[in-house]
Amino acid sequence: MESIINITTWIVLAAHLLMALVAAWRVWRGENSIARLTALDLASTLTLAVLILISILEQNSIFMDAAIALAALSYLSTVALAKFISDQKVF
Amino acid sequence: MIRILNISIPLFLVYLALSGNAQPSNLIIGALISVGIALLMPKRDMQFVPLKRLPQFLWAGIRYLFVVGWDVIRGGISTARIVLDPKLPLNPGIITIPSGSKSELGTALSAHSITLSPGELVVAMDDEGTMYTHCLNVDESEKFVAQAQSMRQNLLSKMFE
Amino acid sequence: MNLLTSLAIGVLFAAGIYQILRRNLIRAAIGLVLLSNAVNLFLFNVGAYNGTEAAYTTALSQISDPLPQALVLTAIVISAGGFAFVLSLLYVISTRYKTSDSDEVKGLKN
Amino acid sequence: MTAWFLLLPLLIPFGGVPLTLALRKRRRVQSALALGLMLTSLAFTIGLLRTVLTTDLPVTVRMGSWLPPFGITLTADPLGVFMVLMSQIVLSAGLIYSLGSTEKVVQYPTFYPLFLALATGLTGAFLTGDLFNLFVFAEIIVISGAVLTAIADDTYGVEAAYKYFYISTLASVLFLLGIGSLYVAHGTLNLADLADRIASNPSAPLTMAGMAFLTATFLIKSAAFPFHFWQPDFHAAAPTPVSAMLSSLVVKVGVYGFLRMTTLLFVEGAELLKTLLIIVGVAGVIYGGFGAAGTHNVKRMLAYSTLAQIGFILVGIGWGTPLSLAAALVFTFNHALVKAAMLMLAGAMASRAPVKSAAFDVVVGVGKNSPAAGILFLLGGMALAGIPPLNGFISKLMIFWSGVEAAQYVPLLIIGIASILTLTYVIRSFVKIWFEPNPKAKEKAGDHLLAPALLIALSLLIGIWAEPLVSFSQITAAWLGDPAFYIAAILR
Amino acid sequence: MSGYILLLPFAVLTLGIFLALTLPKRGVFASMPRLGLLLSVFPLSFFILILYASSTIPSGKALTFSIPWIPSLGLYFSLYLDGLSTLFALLVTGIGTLVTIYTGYYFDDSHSSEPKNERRFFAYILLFMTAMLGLVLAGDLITLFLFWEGTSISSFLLISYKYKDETARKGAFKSLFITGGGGIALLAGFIFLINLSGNADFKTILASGDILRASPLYPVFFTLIAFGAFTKSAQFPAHIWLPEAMSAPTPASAFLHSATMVKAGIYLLARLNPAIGNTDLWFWTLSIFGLTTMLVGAYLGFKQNDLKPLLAYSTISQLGVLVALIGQDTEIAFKALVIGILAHALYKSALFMSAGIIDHETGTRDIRKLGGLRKQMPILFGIMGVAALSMAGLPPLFGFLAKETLLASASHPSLPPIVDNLFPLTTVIAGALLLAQAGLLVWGVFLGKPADEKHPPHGHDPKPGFWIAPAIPAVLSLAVGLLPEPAFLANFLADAAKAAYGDKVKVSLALWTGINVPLILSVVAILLGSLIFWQRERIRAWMMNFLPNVTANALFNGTVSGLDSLSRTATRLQGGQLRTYLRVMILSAVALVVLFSGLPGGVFIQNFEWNVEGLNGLRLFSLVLLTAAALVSVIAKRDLHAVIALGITGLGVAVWMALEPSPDVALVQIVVDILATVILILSLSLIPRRLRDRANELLHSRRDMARDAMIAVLAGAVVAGLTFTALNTRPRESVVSPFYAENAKPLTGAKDIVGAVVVDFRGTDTLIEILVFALAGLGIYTLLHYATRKRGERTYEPPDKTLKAHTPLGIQNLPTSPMLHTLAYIMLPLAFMIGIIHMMYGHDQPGDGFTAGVIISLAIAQWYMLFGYYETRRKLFWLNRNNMIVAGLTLALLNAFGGFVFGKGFFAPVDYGKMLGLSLPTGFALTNSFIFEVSIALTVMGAATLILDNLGHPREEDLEAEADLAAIEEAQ
Amino acid sequence: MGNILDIIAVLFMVIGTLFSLIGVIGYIRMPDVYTRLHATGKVSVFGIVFLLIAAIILSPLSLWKGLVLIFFVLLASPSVAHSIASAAYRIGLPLAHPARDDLRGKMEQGDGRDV
Ligand code: NA
Ligand code: NA
Repeated sequence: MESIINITTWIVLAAHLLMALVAAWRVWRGENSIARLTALDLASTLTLAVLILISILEQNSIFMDAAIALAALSYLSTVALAKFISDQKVF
Repeated sequence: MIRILNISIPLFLVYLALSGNAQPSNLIIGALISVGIALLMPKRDMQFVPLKRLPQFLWAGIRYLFVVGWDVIRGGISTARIVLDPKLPLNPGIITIPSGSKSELGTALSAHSITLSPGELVVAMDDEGTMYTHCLNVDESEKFVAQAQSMRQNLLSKMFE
Repeated sequence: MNLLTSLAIGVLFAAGIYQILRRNLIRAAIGLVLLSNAVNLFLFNVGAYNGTEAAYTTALSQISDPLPQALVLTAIVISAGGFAFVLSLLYVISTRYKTSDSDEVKGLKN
Repeated sequence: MTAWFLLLPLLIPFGGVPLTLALRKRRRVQSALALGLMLTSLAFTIGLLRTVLTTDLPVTVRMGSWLPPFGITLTADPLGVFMVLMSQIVLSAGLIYSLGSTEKVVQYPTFYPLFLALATGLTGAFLTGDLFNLFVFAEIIVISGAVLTAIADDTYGVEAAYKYFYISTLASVLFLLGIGSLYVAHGTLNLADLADRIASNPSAPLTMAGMAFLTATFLIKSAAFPFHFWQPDFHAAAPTPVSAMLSSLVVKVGVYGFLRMTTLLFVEGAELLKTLLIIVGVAGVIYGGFGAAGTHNVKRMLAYSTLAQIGFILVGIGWGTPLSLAAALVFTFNHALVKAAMLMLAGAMASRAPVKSAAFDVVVGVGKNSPAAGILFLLGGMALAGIPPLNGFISKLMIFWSGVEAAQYVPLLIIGIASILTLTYVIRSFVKIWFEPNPKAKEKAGDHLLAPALLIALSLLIGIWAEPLVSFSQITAAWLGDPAFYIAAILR
Repeated sequence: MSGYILLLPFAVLTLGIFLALTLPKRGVFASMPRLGLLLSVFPLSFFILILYASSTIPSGKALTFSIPWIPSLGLYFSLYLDGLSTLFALLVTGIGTLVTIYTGYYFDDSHSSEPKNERRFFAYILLFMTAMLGLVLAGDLITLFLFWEGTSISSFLLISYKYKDETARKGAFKSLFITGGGGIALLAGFIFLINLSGNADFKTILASGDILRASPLYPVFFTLIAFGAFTKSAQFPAHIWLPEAMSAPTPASAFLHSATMVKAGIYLLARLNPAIGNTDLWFWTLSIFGLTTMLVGAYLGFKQNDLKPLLAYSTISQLGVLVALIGQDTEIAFKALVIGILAHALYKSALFMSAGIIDHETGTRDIRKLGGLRKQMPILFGIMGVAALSMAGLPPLFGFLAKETLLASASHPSLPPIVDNLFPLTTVIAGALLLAQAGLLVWGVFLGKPADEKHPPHGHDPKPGFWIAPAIPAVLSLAVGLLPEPAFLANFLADAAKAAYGDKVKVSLALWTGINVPLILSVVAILLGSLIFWQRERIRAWMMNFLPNVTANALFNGTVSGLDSLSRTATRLQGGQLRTYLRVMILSAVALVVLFSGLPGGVFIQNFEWNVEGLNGLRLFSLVLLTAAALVSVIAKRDLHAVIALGITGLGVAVWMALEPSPDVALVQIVVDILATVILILSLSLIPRRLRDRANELLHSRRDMARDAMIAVLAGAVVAGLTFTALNTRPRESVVSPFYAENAKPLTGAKDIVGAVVVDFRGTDTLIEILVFALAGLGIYTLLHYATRKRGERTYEPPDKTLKAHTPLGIQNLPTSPMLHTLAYIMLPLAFMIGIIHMMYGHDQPGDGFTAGVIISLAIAQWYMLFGYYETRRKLFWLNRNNMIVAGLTLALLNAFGGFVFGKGFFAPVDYGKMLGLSLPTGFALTNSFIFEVSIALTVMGAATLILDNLGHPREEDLEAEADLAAIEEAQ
Repeated sequence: MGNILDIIAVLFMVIGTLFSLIGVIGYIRMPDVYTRLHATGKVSVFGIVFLLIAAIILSPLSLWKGLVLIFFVLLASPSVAHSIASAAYRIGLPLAHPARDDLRGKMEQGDGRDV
């Protein structure tokens, strides 16, 4: 069972990283700023997933702390970017 | 007082969750911290739930969670079907959904749950609580949201009014 | 893998160098971030040994070398402060020199 | 108790940062406090000097009581004390100048905190016994220097700070690459420990790479040719009290680095480095001399002159004999005093000019109404050019002497010829400011001359009574000659 | 006799300088002549003192004085009085006395309507006198050099005295450039001497002649010393500074540039002759330069119309003679030397001072305008006549004697071939020219007619005090010749000559020594000179028109302008473009690394392996992710897209770090990446798009980009190689890390080793690091809210405090979407809570005060975004950023002191919780590490908020800045 | 019991990943910004939440942190989608083949030009 969990986690992790790669690719090849911004959001969500998966692999909740910080903050840069795109001003 | 309790009690729970420890000393420290943070929040501008309505708020809140949960699952499956369909059967558009709540908090919560459930996405709101919602399938959403929204409205009014 | 790690850090560093040589001040600022990322990763990877577990006293196997991590932490903070300061300089330059082109910022010469 | 002599010169300016920031609304109190703190700190530095000289041992403080090489040690060996004493004297003068300055920048509530931060950085960089800690202190210097320059009254301050910051970032990157290389090669960051380990395993991979990166770093820090580009801009555009510190002290961090590299870290393999220092130094002497003679602004002139003078110092380090090291140290010390004073005088003249600028076109004839400044400038110029009885003569004498002794005739010849340039530009600028007529020059209240007067008086005093400085520098050079003592004093 | 007496002159001359500058300008010493008389007491008393002191020294011995100066270098301040120094010292003080008196009258302003203040001049003259006296009394090379430079400087001051005159400024610069250059050479030469002989003092040096002459370095130091002496003594071609030095007021010219300073080089060569003389190099160099100078000076002097340059060139000529004499190795040469020195000093000072009087009285020094003054100025005619005759070398004057001995030396049988003919020949020619010049002087001023007869010069003899000064040396010139063999003088000169020659020299002062070769040559010279004087008009006209001017000045100007153009080239490298600087530096750094360590990563090929498994495989993904994102940020056309890509790069780095595995660093990386993204977006909104686009890639030429790409690849290759080497050679064990791993828990109570390193083992780093971060915040604040205040850069926008947010993200009249509003309200307390958890449990889990501070600041930034700046400031009443920094830094320091008070030492760990017996939850300890985390968080919060506030609102007024300024203004 | 929980955890991981995959595929396939936001919303709401539940099951120590994280994700993700959509509409990005658009004319709109 251990190994099944392990293997699954590895595969899932690799899949998430691959998806993150796709997101990075879409940042490059997005048709407009909003699309690229969406890709950024996607990428940071996938990063969150990666951190969670590492925490599973390492059997250590410490990676969750990094994940919490990311979750609590990543939306901030997205909102700031969205605001910048729509208003050319942030604050 | 309402302000401090409203803010510090959820915060206290978060503290306990994050510190993962129920020793008495930790409870005291957590309480102190929660109250401290609550004191830093602005006195006005925020909307709070009066104490005497708390039981009603909690009951309605739990029911609300189930409603939203169902919405999320329903929307998730239907969106997955759309995405995986080779023909990509979209019928998108922006429809108007009234939040039915007069409070800002109520409107926000309403918009949040709609957006949370896949298939609908609130693009904008006006000060009367109207939510302009983008849907993947206008017809389905309109039909479905009409009934869901009335249930939500009902619960929201129980929570915040 | 060592080769690929080195290449990745090299690429990151090269990207940073290339960016700080751009005429657009913002791009040059982005270069600073890339450079500091590259250097932090370098420091990170030259830990005296290769660890398999996070550096906690509860660890059961070989921990990752904690010292470079601590150094990287400090380096990150310092470069973040500096980066913010550079951005404020960019703003003043753009208002004083009416440009965002590094090559036009040459009031001081000879 | 001796520990406090080491800690306080560092902690007092550090503590001064929040303290003066807290007093930002009461400018008079704030400025007086800043000066008071700096002078107190200087007093402790003198106590530190006494301690080191009387006990003949470095003072070492283990921060947090952690044993080296695990924790960070602060070490006041003769070299460290030498550099700190120099810094704190000049920094005190800088604060005195600030008190009497007419520049707007000294009115800003954050000026004194930033200045004290600079003092902290300088003091710490010379006292730390840890390579990475040195990096961190150097970063304080970078950021406080850059900020103080960016906020200058001079419109170009921002540009100067911008360029400086980029180039310094490059230096920081190189520094970190060097630190990483040495750590991976030897597994430690404590200078003494590192020196010990490098000596016992000099061929460990990446040792030479580490040396190369550190060399490049310190070449940038000391603004040696061809890593000097930031320096003339930066030193010319900064507010006067600050530029006086930058050109006299900040570049000395690089000098200090090279002293540590050649005499402690890489004693065995330093031949290549020393040769490089001689070449770079000679190039700097020539280029700096020509630059100073060819530029259009007094402050810039003095900045280029620093480039040349650092060249002399690097050559002295490159020769590496006890006498040449002592010469380099004496040169370092004297240059700090004189260059600070000269920049202050240039700034004081600029403050009296119709437009606040140190450009020659502007300051022509401005000195007419301040003959005292003229005398000070002439004395300072003589010191720069190495004319007795000013302290600069002692520097030049010792450098030449050590060159003759080391039989390094070719570099000696070149720097000898190039040093004529010093006389040229100093005299020309003096003649321009004090002798050339300028109908437009109006009398205008300017910066107070007390600080440069004190520095020049000290230069004169050192020129006449040179023994203390020279013997101290010889003690230091002798100390540097035996790294085993340093290593033993720190590690055991 | 104690050597201390030699110190007396310096002390008292200093007093003189002091008096000159400070005596009241009213009352007794208001008149310059009276001041001059008073001040002349100082040199006069030393004239007498030295005369007395020298009389007490037995012949061939020296009176010495020495105190340690820099003992650690073996250097002393020492003085030395022997025959040679006595001769020069007497000249300095004797003529000095006369010049001081003369100066008073020269600057007499009793007739002038506006009072002048020429006291500075007295000070300079006395300063020079001190220096010159020191030079000739110096007992070692370094002391001599000190004073040598002193004479250069005081000479500079005197030449530039009339600084409003451009020629004075140029002349002063030229003299200092040349003599200063000579000084550097001299110093180097001296150091060689000291190094070879082991000591600087003359006793040792003079005794080490054999070692010195035998040294292979002899040509080097000889050249250096000769160069120094020649520049000072105006030897061809360095003579060019002397005529231009005539811009100095006449008293200075008389004193420095004829009688004393120019003889410093002569003194030096004479002094060192026993030690380094008597070699072929010495002989040839001194002879060639001396004789050339003699001819050139005499020749050029004859061309002059202005009295002072004419006298200056004759001085040059005479100096050439003296140099040539020192080159000889004969007794008679040194006899000629001492007599020549004295004779020249006497007549030349008399002539100069007289010329000054003529200038003073008639207003011109041009011999074409002068003429026929013998009746108006009979006394001066007498003085100048006698002095000119002495210069012409006519009997019975002292000058005749000097020329006789010179000719005797020139025709000495021991001279080698060529020189034995050349020396007498040049001496005769130069003598003839000098005679003609003397004639020119006397004739031109007193006897002949002015060129413009309608405007004859007016003048009359001045007050006695004025003419007495030139009269004394003139009379002496006559007296020495006429008096029968003054024995004391002869002995005195013999002592001087002996010191220079190194052996006994017999000096007789008899005018008539019978008919011999010198006498015949002398007659030839007189005849030739008379002939030249008779044909003077024709010859001078011919010289002016046909013979080219000697081009030493062109050489000097060429040198100076060459230096200037090199200087301009040098500064042109500093072109102002940062990118160029960076390119040069990056390439230099790369070159350095390659030079020092070879190409890093030479082990590339043999260690080539695809060890892609386990965590490594994931790292592969993450590194592909981050390199891809980094490349996207490079090639993206829009800044915004580059910023987005940069954000992903940062996340990629965080993932890599998490995989390492090091959650602590990953966490900070995430936090900082987001902070960086946010502030980058703020900057994007600050810098107009128009400007950014203009500067963007479109402006780069392909070549530019290719070049930069190459530099980047090069630098990247070095770093890649470095990393590769590091990874393949790392030792697999660390010196320090095991200690941290073992002791983190027992000694600091931390489970998180990295955290323990950061706040405990290497807490000092962190303490400094937060200062850096605070400085960044303060810097931005100061820059944007003070430094840019009054330049119109801040288009001041009065705050509209009713508006909830400046830029809405809502619709219609809703400022912000209620959904985001609510989110902000929820997130801020949560951010606080997360931050506090990081501080409290940072020792056991990732997170520390820094992340806490940044997280809270970012949550505040969200409020700015969604509620607007002023609204947020109103809501968050406690948000005083500067005070947070103050509190944070102060707390950090106090906390470090706590380690000293309660723990094992400064910054040492203390567990306050345990001390107080508190029972705290597991995982949390009330230690000084915790307090440190709190202080870090406070500082970082303050700084990060400053950064965000100011980058977000550079144009609007800042509430704190306004309050601070108001308080300051109120206080003033 | 442990085994059943483990199986559930593995299942959740796989399901979560599949949902994420659907989200990414959707992101690529969808025609405009608004519809894409629906797709990416899946990754956070399903992908992350399922993974977190798996994590909680597999390492019980992370229970509370996992819950906090779920709370955060569910709180933030709709807000992000909302703000992106709002921004897109504000700059005037068009809807692809809209059946209707009730918001047209209600909001100050840009010309759809990208920044
Ligand atoms: Na939704
Ligand atoms: Na931690």
